[in-house]
Amino acid sequence: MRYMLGQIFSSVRFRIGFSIFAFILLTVLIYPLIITEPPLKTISRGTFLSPGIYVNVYDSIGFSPQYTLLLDGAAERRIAAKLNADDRASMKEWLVKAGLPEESIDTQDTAALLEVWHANFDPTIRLPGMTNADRNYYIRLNTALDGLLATEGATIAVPDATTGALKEQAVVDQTSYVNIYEVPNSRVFPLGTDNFGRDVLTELVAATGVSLIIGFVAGTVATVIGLLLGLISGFLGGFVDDAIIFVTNLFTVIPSFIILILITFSIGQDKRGAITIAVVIGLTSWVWTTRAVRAQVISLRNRDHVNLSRLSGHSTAYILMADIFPYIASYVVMAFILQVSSGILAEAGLSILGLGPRTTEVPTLGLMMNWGMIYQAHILGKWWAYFPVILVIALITFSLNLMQTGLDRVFNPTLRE
Amino acid sequence: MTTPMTRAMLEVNELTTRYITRFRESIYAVDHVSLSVGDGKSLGIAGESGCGKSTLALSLIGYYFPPLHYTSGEIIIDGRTITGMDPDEVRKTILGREISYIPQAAMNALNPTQRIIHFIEDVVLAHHPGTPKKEIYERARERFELLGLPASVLQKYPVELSGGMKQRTVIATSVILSPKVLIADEPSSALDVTSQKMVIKMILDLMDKGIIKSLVFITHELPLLYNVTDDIMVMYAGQVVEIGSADEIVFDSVHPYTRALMGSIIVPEKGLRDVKLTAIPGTPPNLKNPPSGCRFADRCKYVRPECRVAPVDLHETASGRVYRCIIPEQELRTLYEHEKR
Amino acid sequence: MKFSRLAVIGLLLGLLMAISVAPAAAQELPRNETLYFNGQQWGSVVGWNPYSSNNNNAMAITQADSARVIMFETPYLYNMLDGQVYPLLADGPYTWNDAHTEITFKIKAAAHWSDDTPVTAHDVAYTWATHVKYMTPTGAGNVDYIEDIVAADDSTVVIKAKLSDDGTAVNPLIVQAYVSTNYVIQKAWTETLEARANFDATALLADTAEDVVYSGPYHGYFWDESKVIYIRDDNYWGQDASMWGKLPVPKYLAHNIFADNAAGTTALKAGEVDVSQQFNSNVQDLWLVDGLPISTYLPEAPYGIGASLPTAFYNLNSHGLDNVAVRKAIAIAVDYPTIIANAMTNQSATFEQVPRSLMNPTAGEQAMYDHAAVADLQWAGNDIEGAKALLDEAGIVDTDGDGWRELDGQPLRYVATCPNGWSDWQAAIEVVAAAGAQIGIDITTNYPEWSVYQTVVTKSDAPLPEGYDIFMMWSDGAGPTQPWSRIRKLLSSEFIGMTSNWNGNWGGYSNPEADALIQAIPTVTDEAQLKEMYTELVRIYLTDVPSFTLMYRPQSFHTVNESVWTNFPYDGDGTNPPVPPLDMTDGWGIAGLYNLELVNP
Amino acid sequence: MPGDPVAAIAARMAQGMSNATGVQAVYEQYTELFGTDKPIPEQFVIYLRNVLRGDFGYSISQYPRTVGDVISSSIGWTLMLQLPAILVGWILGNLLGALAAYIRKGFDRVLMPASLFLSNLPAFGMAVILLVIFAVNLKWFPTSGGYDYAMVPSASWEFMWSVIVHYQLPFWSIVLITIGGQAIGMRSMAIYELNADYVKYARFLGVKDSKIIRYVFRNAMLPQITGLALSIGTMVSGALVAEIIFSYPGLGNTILTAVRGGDYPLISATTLIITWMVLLAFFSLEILYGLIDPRIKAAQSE
Amino acid sequence: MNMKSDDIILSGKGVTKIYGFGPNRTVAVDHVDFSFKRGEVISIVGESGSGKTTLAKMLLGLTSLSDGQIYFEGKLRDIRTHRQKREYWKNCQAIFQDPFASFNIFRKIDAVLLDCIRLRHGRRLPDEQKVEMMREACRFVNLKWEELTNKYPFELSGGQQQRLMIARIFLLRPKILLADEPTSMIDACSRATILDMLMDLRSEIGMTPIFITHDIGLAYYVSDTVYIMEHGRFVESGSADDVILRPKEAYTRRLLDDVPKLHEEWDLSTV
Repeated sequence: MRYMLGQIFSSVRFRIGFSIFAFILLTVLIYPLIITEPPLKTISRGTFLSPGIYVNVYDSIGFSPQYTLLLDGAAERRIAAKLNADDRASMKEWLVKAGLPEESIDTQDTAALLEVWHANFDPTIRLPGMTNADRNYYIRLNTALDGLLATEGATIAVPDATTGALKEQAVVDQTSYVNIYEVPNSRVFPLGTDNFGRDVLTELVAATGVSLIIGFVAGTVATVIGLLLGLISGFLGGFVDDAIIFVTNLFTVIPSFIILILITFSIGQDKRGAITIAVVIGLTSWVWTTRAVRAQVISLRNRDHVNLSRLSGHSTAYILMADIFPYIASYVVMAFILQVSSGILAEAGLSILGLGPRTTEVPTLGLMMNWGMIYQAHILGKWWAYFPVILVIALITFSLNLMQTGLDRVFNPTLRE
Repeated sequence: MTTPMTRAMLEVNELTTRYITRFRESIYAVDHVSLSVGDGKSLGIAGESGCGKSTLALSLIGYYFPPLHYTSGEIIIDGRTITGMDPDEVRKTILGREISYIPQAAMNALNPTQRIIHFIEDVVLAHHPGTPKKEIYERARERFELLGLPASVLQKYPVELSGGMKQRTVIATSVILSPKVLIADEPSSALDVTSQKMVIKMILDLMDKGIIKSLVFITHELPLLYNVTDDIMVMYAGQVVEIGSADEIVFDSVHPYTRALMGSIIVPEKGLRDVKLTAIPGTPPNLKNPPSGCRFADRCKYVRPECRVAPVDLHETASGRVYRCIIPEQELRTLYEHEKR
Repeated sequence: MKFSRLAVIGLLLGLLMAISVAPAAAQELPRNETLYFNGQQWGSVVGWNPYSSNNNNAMAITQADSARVIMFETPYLYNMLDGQVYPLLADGPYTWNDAHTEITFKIKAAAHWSDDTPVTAHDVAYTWATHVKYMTPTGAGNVDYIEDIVAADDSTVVIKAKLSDDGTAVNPLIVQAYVSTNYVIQKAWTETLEARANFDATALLADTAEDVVYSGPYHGYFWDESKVIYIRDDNYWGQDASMWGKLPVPKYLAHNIFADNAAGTTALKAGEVDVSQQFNSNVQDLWLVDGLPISTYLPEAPYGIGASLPTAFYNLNSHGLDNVAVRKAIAIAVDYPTIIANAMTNQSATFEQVPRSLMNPTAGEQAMYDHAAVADLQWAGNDIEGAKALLDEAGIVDTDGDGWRELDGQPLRYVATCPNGWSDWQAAIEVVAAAGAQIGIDITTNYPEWSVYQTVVTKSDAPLPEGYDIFMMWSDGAGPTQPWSRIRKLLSSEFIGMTSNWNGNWGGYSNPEADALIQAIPTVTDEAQLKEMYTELVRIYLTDVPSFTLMYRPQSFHTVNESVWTNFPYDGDGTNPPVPPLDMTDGWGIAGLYNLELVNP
Repeated sequence: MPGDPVAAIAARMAQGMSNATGVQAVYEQYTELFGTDKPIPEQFVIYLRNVLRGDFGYSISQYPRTVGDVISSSIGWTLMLQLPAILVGWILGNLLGALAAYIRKGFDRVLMPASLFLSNLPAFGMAVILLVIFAVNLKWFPTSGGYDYAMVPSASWEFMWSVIVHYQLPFWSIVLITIGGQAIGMRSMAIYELNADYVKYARFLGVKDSKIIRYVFRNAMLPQITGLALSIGTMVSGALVAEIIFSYPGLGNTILTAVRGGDYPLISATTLIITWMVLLAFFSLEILYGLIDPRIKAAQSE
Repeated sequence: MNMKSDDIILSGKGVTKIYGFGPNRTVAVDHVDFSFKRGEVISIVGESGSGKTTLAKMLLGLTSLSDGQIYFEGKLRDIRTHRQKREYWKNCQAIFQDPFASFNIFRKIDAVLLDCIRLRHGRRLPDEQKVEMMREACRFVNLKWEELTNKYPFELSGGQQQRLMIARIFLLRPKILLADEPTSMIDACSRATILDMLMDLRSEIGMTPIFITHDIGLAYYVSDTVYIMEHGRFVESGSADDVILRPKEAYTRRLLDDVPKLHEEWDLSTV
């Protein structure tokens, strides 16, 4: 056993695959211990918040220690952010169209520009060639210009409980800074939030776990069925073999994904639990295992060691378990690994079609992908809502396949260099 | 050497080659082997499985690819040293033209999806680029018919041929360029006795008809070797243990190992049932880590403490016998006599 | 290699096949003469039969609430913004007789069919007769309220209301809505169709009717799996001075068929779509982030005019949901701002902006009830403490300590559901379920396929099965019978036990007081009395909570890309009457087509 | 089976009706038309009989279109997309696999993990990544559809070009996921063949490496044909997903619409057609294999 | 080799094996008759494809007969049930050609030997007795049980494995031993050891060995009676000396001619 493991781990492929898989598995196990929040909790009002650190504004104004930093150009940076070169050019364009002489407008002199702008801009004027989108843009720009050049601080006021009159509470200077680590309320979203306003990373970890379980269950079902049918078919031969081979051929020719679609659809979304889906995937994907096992068993069944075992008076069941199974165990393990990865892929594929599991308690990778796409994350550039999902799926199946090829090289010496 | 000193077609001096395993271990399967085959002569190489005889066959060709690696020594074919030559040069000018090879497993030696003639074309064109196909075909047909094979074989796929036929096709293909030296590695071991006989006859025909000049024949079947080659060389654990004429080796061997080997021959002849077969206990040494003294010491009946001390050289006695043992020839013969009684 | 040769042959074969599949027709549509849409047509066009509901031909045939489509025309056009109707085929306003039992209007002299024959009163009458004869949805839906439609002469149409025992019209509201919600089909063509179908209803409705005669400005030009194109009829009667006086601007209206919203949004971003009727999530990103020349009817959230009220219904037969405290507790605990922010990506007014009632957020409907009278009943959600107090007060508490409340010893355990793949509804339902968890009511979610869902919900002659405790359905949008019709469908007990109930009140709510008010309103003409009655209905609705609205949803989403066309309708565009954001193919929205201008003429 | 298919049509017809008898009448009309009033086994027999006659009946979601009509308008696109894509993916994959087996060293070390990774990307993942990179961001290719949004199909060169441009992304997304798996299989087969006796023998007779590689490639490729035949079913499913992501007007989208619309006649017919296509591909490949591989020929003539 | 008697231990009438049907039908063994005498050493000689291995499998009861009957100790052999088979296998055992393939590589040597004890003596023996039996068997084949216990068969050399096979037979003490090419896969030098052990075993437990081989020399060396098999039929049989030294049938003669010899000229012209 130790020798065997040594052999297996001597394969670089297996080691890499195993490391990736172990990392994913450990993350799935450990992450929930650190972030205990339920993965499906809606955490943001507003969707697709981009990855970053979110600091509570209220707390950062009122209660944190505030520092005065005498930084040069802080105001310039703020102005540049709120009024960039494009905006200035657009302002000039509007003013020129409104009839002002072009040379009278200096887009570099912010104060002068603003002055001319405030004096002339009227949102109700429709200039020739200006679309409604342009009009909206100028209105938004005009609003953003409010208080742009102000040098005094912002006043925080609280309404009086009885009169409703505003009472000054504090003034936030333009030179006030807070250290975000000192702000008591902050939250990190390494992967932002999704269309439901859920924390993508937390959801992703939970989904990975569920998808792994789906893959594992599907793989187990497929492998058990495939193994049993393959053993029976290969060892017994005759009519049983013919019957099993017929069914196997049937399932080979009919694309299993199509069968999967039909079955999952027939079950109905309301009855599709994650495990149900996994079992259905398993039920439709045993064909390859059956084929492989059967071929192996046929080549084994007339081997001398099997004959010797018979001559020693062992029963068929015993021979299957003791003399055939150990020889194909490595193939079965490899087939199982492949089944797990194809199970995960199948779930994801089904979910993309909207035939995924009904997981309102837990997400799956496929469902996350499906929702991301329904809310057009990929079109709107919200990469964090779909790309990590694809990556995780690819990494899981990649690591499993690496392990499988690693095993293959150990068990199939002809593939060695 | 016991053979009359004709011109040596193949001469090998102290050739050493090794396998490098995927665990980066070296196995010296051919360890300082020297031999010489004269013009018109044949040499048989005998030994148990794993003794290095097949590796020697591969090593003699002078074209190495992993996992087999050339280490030292030289191979001279008709006066031309091929060791140290550029491999591509060897491929173009030596392989198939100077020295050719018949593989052990003829069953799989031909590309299953290629007609025989196309393979012959590839072989000929590799050495004589630009030869018209027609000419190649004519030459192949001629050669095949000369060797008693129907020309129709040329148009067939390997699967369409029986085992014996396949092996004979391989032989005819191997000698299509009339090489000087032919190395045959167990060419008949997978065949029935009848096919075996046809194959052997064909190989001997090659010599008789002057298609090849010298033959190195490798097999573990001693009666066969005795009937085919002039001389026999016995190998044990990567080394030569004894060389001599076929008669000497079979009926009058000196080395204890050769002796034992010859004592285990079974042929359906009168008197066989009265013979007691000899047995050698134990197994050959591991070549990854061979013993420092005589490699046969552990299994030898006549082993002495000094056997294990230092490597034993192959040496020629006054009577012209060549073997690898520290016990003098005469002493061994006495021991054998004693044994018989 | 032989195999690559094979591949090349395969490819060529494939291309050849494509050529043979593709019918030889015209070239590329001129961009400057074509207005592209998305979000209306899903799947390919099936047919052009104005009597059938199975044409899957949203722009040209299928009647929405505001009726008029680009191929067929109603006598009057309804404008959801001002609630008025404007004559189209009709000449001048219609008139009620004094007894309020008959409507009379005239047909414009200029109106003619695409085969140049005039539109007559006989066409109107025969359209109705055919609807009734073959029991089309239109026929079946109105036959209880309209006695007959007759042509007094070639140009005069008289619609006779069905009368109740006391001699008054059963429902004048529906009768009067008919003129703006049902388009006119040519009598001559109808007769051809009937002959072709051998007067068999099924065959008549299954006819694809590509030869149909129409009166509208556009008709089918090309359609396949990937698109449908309509071309302007330059002989359109509407260019007569008695109507618009000119033709609509785009020569072609084209609708590419997208697999989903994502594909549609991509095309919109690329400028391949001018008018988008689909839900584009986070629509503001299109201009704020991507800087595209895209805008909506309103420049800021909610970006459009809400006109329908997607609503969660309670199944009143489920354990505990017959208890008003439970219903109200769930309804007030729901986090509506999150629904609006996440499910609708802020494309809905909040319940602070437009307090909940039975009315949609248009000014016309909002004016129809007394806001102050029901102010203390309205809730804006997120009232967890209030909900808990309500339940505690009703004695619905957690007796066995498992964290969930029980009523009569049985735990309150519900399944909230909506169709699978209806993304915004699903997101909303998730928020509803989350509210349950906070107040100790166990709500799980479940999304059956639409085919299952609609079968279960609409076949309500049997009680709703398990799993449909809280379920989402729509309610009526804007229209000439609103808000009465919407209220009827939310509250009227007349729909309980129908074989196939496509109307409303699926939860089985029954309140004689509400029924009486609903019954009475259509015949009431006094504004003040109406307002009082509507206010009373709102009070009942907010008190009994048989269902609760989750968000406001526009009748049509209306997002436009101004890279080719401009002067689309927007709030405050100065049009009079105002052009509603109804994607310019329905109702008064079609007026927008006449105002379009090219950005780069 | 969930949902009453006829109810869907009836419901569409009945939308807005408020009198029960009218709805009931409509419902019964369609029940009769679709034969759903008969017992299930009888329905099945009738269906089978009709299918054998090539009549798949009416589509429910697109009534009154027939299933045959719906499928025939999309099957051409699917054939045109998938057949070449799978073949090209197969050929490229085999070439790369053979190269990896022969060159080994650096090439192999980079190419193998890369192919493995590629082949492990889910089909939709590959499609989405290509879509985002090449269509949404770089705008080199259109995002959806089978031809230009502004075009009307015609036998013109512009139209053909538009079809080809729209073809690229779905095509390559199928090709790329096919390549990986094929390359891995080919590499193992080629290594196996490279160790075969005939390679050694040919080398010893001085045959050039380039020739030997040709032997190996050919011999390793033959089993790959069977592999292609066996896995074509799997590939088709990936290809269907690619069609859906790119809104390609093929069978993938037909299935999706059918599933969403609960359209049983359409679902079963599409399944049947795809199975039939896979079967056809399967048998043509088997026959092709028998023709190309002399070993099979010999075995058959025995 | 003087244990001959006229007591027939195993005989067959019209024994036939047909594989496949239709165009794939092959007759592997074609109505052969035989009667093996108790205590004699019997060889069945044939080239590959002659049907000798199929016949061996039928004799062993590993393959069913398509036609004909096999009689064991004068009675019709009946091995339809597993119990009957076990009973038969107590009396009829085998040694296979390839020692490396004959053992389950996942089972330890002890298990292999214990199987034999169980088959012979049932399960009730005390452990010490079992160990003693294994020890004895190993001693017989010149192996040390202490060195074998807890080892796997594949850790032994080919010759040792074949000896282990013989130890198995020693424990089982069958009446018939089918040796299917027992020495063809091992080196010439170990061949004698194996053959000697088999002969010792024969005298020790009084069994009837049946050699199945392609090597006519080996057949001559070990056996009393030789059967020559060609295309599923016996073409010649008789005492070893008669068949080998004075062959009657042309096939036998050809077979003998084709074998290279040491003391006779090998006539290559006959090809």
